[in-house]
Amino acid sequence: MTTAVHLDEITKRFPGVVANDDVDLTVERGTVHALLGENGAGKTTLMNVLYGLYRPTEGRVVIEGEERQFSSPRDAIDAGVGMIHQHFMLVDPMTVTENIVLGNEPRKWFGLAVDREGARRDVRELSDRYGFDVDPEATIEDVSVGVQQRVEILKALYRGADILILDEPTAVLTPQEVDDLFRVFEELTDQGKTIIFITHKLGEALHAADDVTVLRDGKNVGSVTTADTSREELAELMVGREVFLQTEKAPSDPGDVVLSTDGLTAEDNRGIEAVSNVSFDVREGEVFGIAGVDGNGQAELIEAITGLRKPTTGTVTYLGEDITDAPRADRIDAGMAYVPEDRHERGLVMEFDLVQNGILGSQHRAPFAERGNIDWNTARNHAEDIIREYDVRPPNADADAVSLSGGNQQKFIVGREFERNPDLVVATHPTRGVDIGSTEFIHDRLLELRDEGKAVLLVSSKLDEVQGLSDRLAVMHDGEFMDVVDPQDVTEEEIGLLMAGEHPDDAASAAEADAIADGRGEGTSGSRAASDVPSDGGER
Amino acid sequence: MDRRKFLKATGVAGIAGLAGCSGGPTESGSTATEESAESTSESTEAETTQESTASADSEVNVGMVYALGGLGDKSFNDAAKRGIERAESELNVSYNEGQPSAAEEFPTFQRRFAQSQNPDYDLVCCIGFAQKSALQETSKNFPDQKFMLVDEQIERDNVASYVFKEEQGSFLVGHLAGLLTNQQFEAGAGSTSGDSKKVGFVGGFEVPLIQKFQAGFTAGVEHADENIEVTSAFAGSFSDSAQGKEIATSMYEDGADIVYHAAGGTGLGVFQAAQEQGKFAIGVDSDQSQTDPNYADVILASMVKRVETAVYTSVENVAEDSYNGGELTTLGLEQDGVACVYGQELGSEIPEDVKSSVAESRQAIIDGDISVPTEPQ
Amino acid sequence: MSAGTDARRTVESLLRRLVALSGVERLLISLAALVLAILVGAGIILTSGRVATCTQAAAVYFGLGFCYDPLEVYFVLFNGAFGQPFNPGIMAGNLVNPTWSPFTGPLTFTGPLLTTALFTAGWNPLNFSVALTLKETTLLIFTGLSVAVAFRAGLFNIGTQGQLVVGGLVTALVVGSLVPVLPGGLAGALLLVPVGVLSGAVAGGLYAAIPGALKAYADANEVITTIMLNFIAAQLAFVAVSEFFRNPESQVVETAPLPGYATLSSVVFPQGSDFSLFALAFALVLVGVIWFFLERTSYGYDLRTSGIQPEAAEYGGVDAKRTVVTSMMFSGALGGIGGAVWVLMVMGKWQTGVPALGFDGITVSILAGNNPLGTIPAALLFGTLKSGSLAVQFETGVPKQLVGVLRGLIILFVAMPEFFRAIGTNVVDLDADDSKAVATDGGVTGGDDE
Amino acid sequence: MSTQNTLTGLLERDWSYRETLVGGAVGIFVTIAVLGLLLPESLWADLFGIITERSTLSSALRLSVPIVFAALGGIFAEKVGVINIGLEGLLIVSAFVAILVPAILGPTETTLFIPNLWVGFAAGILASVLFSGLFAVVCIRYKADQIIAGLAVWLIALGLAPFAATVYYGGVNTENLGTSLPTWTIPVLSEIPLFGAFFSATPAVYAMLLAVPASWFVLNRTSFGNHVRASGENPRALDTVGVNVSRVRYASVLLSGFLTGIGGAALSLGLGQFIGNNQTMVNGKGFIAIVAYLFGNYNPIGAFGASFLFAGLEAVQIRLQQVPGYAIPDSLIQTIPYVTVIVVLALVGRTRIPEAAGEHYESGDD
Repeated sequence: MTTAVHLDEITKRFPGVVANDDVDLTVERGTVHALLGENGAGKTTLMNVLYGLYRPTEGRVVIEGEERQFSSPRDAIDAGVGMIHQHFMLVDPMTVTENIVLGNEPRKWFGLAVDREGARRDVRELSDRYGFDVDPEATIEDVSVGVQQRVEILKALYRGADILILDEPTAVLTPQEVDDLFRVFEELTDQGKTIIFITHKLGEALHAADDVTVLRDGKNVGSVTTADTSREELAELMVGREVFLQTEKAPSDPGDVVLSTDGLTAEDNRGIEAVSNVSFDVREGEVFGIAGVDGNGQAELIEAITGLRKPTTGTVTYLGEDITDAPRADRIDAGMAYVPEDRHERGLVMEFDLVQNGILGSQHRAPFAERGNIDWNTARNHAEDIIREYDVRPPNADADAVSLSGGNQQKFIVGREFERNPDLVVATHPTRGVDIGSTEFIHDRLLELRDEGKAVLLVSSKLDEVQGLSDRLAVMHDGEFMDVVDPQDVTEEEIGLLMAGEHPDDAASAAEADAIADGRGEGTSGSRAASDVPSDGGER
Repeated sequence: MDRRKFLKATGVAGIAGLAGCSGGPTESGSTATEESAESTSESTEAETTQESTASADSEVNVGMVYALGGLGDKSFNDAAKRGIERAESELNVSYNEGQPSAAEEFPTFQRRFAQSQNPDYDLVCCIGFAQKSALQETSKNFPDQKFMLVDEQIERDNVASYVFKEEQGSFLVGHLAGLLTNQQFEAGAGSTSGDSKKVGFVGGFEVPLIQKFQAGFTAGVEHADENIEVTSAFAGSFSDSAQGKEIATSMYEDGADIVYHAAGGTGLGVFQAAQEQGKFAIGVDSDQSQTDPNYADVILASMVKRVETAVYTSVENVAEDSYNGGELTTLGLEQDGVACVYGQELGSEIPEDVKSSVAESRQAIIDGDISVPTEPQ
Repeated sequence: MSAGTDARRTVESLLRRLVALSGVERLLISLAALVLAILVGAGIILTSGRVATCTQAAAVYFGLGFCYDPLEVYFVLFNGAFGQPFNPGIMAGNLVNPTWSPFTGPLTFTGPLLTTALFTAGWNPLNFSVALTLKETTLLIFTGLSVAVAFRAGLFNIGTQGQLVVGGLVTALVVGSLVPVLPGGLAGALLLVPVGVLSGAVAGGLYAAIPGALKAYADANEVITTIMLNFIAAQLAFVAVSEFFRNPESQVVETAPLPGYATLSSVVFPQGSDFSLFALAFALVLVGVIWFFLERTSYGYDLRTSGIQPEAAEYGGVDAKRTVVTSMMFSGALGGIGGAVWVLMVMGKWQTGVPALGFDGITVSILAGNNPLGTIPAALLFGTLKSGSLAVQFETGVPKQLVGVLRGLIILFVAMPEFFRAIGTNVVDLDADDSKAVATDGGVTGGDDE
Repeated sequence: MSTQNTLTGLLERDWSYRETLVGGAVGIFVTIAVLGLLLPESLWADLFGIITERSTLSSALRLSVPIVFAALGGIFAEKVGVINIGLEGLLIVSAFVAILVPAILGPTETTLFIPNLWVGFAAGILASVLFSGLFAVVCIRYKADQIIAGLAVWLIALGLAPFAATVYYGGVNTENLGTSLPTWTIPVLSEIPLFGAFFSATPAVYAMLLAVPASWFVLNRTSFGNHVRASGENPRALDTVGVNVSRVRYASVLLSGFLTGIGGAALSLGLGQFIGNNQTMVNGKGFIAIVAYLFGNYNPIGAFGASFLFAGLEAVQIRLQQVPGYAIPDSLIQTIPYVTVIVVLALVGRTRIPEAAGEHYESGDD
């Protein structure tokens, strides 16, 4: 076995921040190597160095035994390194073929025109060779996320990549698509390609990789072979301490119905039905969770409930009143708090400081506004309270929202919404991008609200989060509730199947057979793709 | 108004060539007015060094405020400029000028001249009807300042008003056009087919003044032959020669042989269309075969409106202490304030019988035998 | 360490702190843009001064004669805009005594420095040129505010021009039709002028509601619709006046003149200067009101939020569509007031060929950073330029279109703050000890930490 | 029955943007034709006569030239991610320089055996390219707000051209060159009724008829075109495959200036004079061009169609004015193109603008 990639004492500094500190990484040819670490551990930075997007402050990059100086991705591509970014680098209105050949278009007519026929042929051949099922003529915006990912991989292969870097490749996939991806990994390594993938999901690393390198705070804290390690070892390497995330949770004591939907149907922005005939109740003193792979209608459902989207049919009843057509402002008035999915778009006005952001949604209400005039002193005190209680850093109410890190932005939003004294809290991905300590804190606050008798509607793609916090759990697939289950009585496999649109009872044998064949059956339960590391640690 | 004085004034058609690029100052120090653009030396240091040639040794200082079309229109404003240039060379007059670019700048320009002490302007010439309302105010505020106004009337002692009977001149060129379109005529770069019974009129804006041109022209054409069709269109601008060209082209392609314009700079496009189509055009305000010799081979005639005479005469009056403030001077065919002037190049080729018919109707108008309408029928 | 480096350091840290404040940075950038535009403008003046023909060089630089002297042009520009407060003689090379040197005596204004009086004797600030400058300033405050309000609401209202045309026309018609039925004199003025301004505001607002509604309910880009509506307003107003409301006495397409008492009259400034202190006062009050509205009221908050981030505004309970329409109407009403003031203060009637005050408003708003308070200095600057440009043309022969070029240059430079930041960082290393918090992954702040 | 089905089918169909436009235009034309043939003495008959007149067609082609070239320029700029609202300014600059240069060199003489008319044409284009280069640096290198920078380009040009004209000529309008773009007539083909107008036109019209398909080809069939589109949609995607985004953007914005420059030079040289009054002779054509390419959905052929439609309306308007008996004020007729724009925008709403248009892109770190 020869070494495909050797990163030698890489250090990368940004102004004020050391992203990578003296990191070594060795990857053998024809293997799958997982780069494991928490958010912000410096994984992506390191890979951007390898891909030539960043120049290392110190250290050497050695590819196939040869030291390389990459000044741009072009150099990395020439050296046979390809990278598939977390956010796909695809041009939506262009076709699969156009995307794959972009920048390396085959020419005809003395280089005047693109040889479209030749390009299509090349793409089809390449797709067939690795068993990808990709239509070269399809437009990117029309194909699924899984296919888009395969296009990205094809793009790298088309450029002759022998070393493929994938940044969090599973984040956007269904469990089934994840399995497909890992099969592709095998196919590729069989043909001599080398794969490095970034993940913060320990189960994935163990399952799909041959070797794992763990990064923490920009440092390499250990490289191990999956055969020789355990979940416990990896978890401790990653987190640096033992984590007990699982919150002690009293049994719920549900009261009156706060929110109920009846036959709710809604369309997405393209006018395609995204939510189909969804009916459910959320009661006082309970957490109602909705699990599902992103993009299965959760966003549209929540928007229809919170007043940001007009449902096509069905009703939304809140505190006994039909609010289906009520404007958003009325819902805020009626005590509906909402932690939105997208904090950059909705949750915060990025150019406003925190004082101004602190009253977003309350700008017409006492105590912040009186007869249309805003009392900025009260607003400032409010913002400072949130900053203090929710540990927003830096603790400066005059800072613009854009200058805060993602986690601190999220904490500020959560604080603002939770402090509204709401009857209903709608929380979508409340801990996305938030560090572990703050995640714990937010979870505690959610349960506190529940115990105070508030109704909580929780949406998260982190299975452990919804499963751990919910009293009742709905699983959403393709706009429908597959089932509403008791999260205590159900395994992650069962939820995973529901998320993939299969009822465990209906397709039990086939699905389970698959799962076992995939090696999912190995080890204990709770190591499913969608699960997150800290909880894994916590469950143990 | 002394008629002889006008005849004397109209006899001269001194056109100053506009500036060429000569690269920086000519250090000679000669009076450069003939050669230079107005934006140059004579005014360069007017206020700051108080030694401008414009004011120091001239008997009469004149301020010119032009109409909105701006200089270089080859008709109206340029005619006014010729008048003052002639006064400069003949009467020991010096002048300064302003080209407003919006109606609201009129009072500013008028006032600048009126209140200036250095030099103290003896007369401020306001060219164009659009200046009337501004001048009403200004002349009230500066009762001691002498003004002259072209194309409109203000009844105040310090304003001498000059208006023209454009319809009379337009009648003559209309008559000419009517006669020529009915016969086979070829001259210069143009020709008439003889069988078409169409002529065109292109106006700047559809306003009463321009409608006077239109009405006179139409009446003149009908005087020649009632069956000739006159198509009219307005460009909506006095400076859009591209539009003028499109309109005229459509008229020529539609069978018109001769197009008359009263559209300032827009009319240049009419000449160009005539040249491209091998047809004829009739100019306005100045003798345009002379001001724009490039098109002399298609300009049959021009309805000359002697703005330069009005300007020159008013300056002369001031210079000779016979300023006729408060008076309205109406200049028609009789006073030679308007005239049908044949083109430099084509004039000699126009058949004598046509010329004499036109001359007859001129006399008939002067005698009152023909009355020319001022509004389109 | 020498005192010099110490001082330099103090200055640097002061600068650094100043630049850290975004408002101050904006101001600095606006000033820098102004200075740079003046420098580039000087280059244009010199170049054209080589091309133009004249008998006597206005200036000699680098051994070459130029017809135009930029220093003189700028001096005349400023001096002319305010009716010659400074003695023109100081430009004739007399300002600084050539024999003076640092070694011959102290630098004083009474000493050897000046050989000519600095100020013009008998200069009266209430002169015609100042009135002209303030007239432009007043009108530009209205249109600048109009554009700024729309900008703050995230709307690019290029249609202030059209709203101004319509507003002005309606003002002229409403006041014109009320004149016969209402008493004259002061009582009439107290009634007619407010009614005129109000009707202009309403008309401008309603006209702006068209692009607003199209934007909100048909998703039609307001930049395009407002440009189109400008053309339409100009043409329709022309037709309306020439066909129906024409002053029969006049050759010009215009409405009948309003009686003097029904217009805003010059108060302390010379008669006929078309400037009224009342209008300026009204404009300044309006600036304050709008500043208060934007910064201190709930609806102002709604408007700003939907301007910066419409999704966040919707999330915060703002009816985005309605806000688009209302802010557009608000903006249009301000443009309409501009038209009303143009009619009541400047023209005394509506006349075709309405000056491009609406377009100038865009430049005012941009220079002001869309801040209502900023429109005052920005409008004053452009008012000065416009008024001074006439003096420049009269006194130096430099075409007044120069000011149009300067205006464009200022806007161009204001649009590129990065340019000045780059220069600023070279002069004063701003990032030297300013350790900004940068997320570890890719240095993108505010991104997901994942 | 089946007709009814077809009709209801047509009504119920979800009409796409392009179908709405093309269908609407064809529908209006057919309506005029039918009414015109049925009612021979009516306005419709006159309209139909005007529309089917050869001179209307050639007039529409001539009037299209500046709009089409500016629209093509706008497409290349916006597709690459730089919204160029300064097209109007580029037209002004190129129109002015195209007259100034031959005026200095001598309009009827030659320079290096090239007639100075064509030297002027090239100079006009060069001026536009230089201006767009300035615009590109400001937008790409210094990350200026594109709308504001474009506005600045317009304002500078709007001031500079009349300024220079006044310095050189003494007034805002230039002298007439005394010569203008010639008409090239192709024998035989130009004899075809109506469509012969395509074969007897100025070189600028021929250039336009070539530039439209060529632009389409460059945009959709060459790798440069691929890079342009990718840069406007997702510049990072282009960057990560190793194509220099800035370089593509500079190239495309300069191309935008080149195309617009042809339009401006053709505008003034078609007349032999530059008019600098008010909004200059360009008079909003740059803005109409923006509308045209938005209408055409960023497709050069669509943009040509839209420009041709506006120019055609203008040509019809000029002729309708001359038909006696219609007491419609011409100013009212002149609003037709603008009203059409608003009505169509209200009906079809916004077109899909390139994802990254208006955004700055910075590659990598440092």
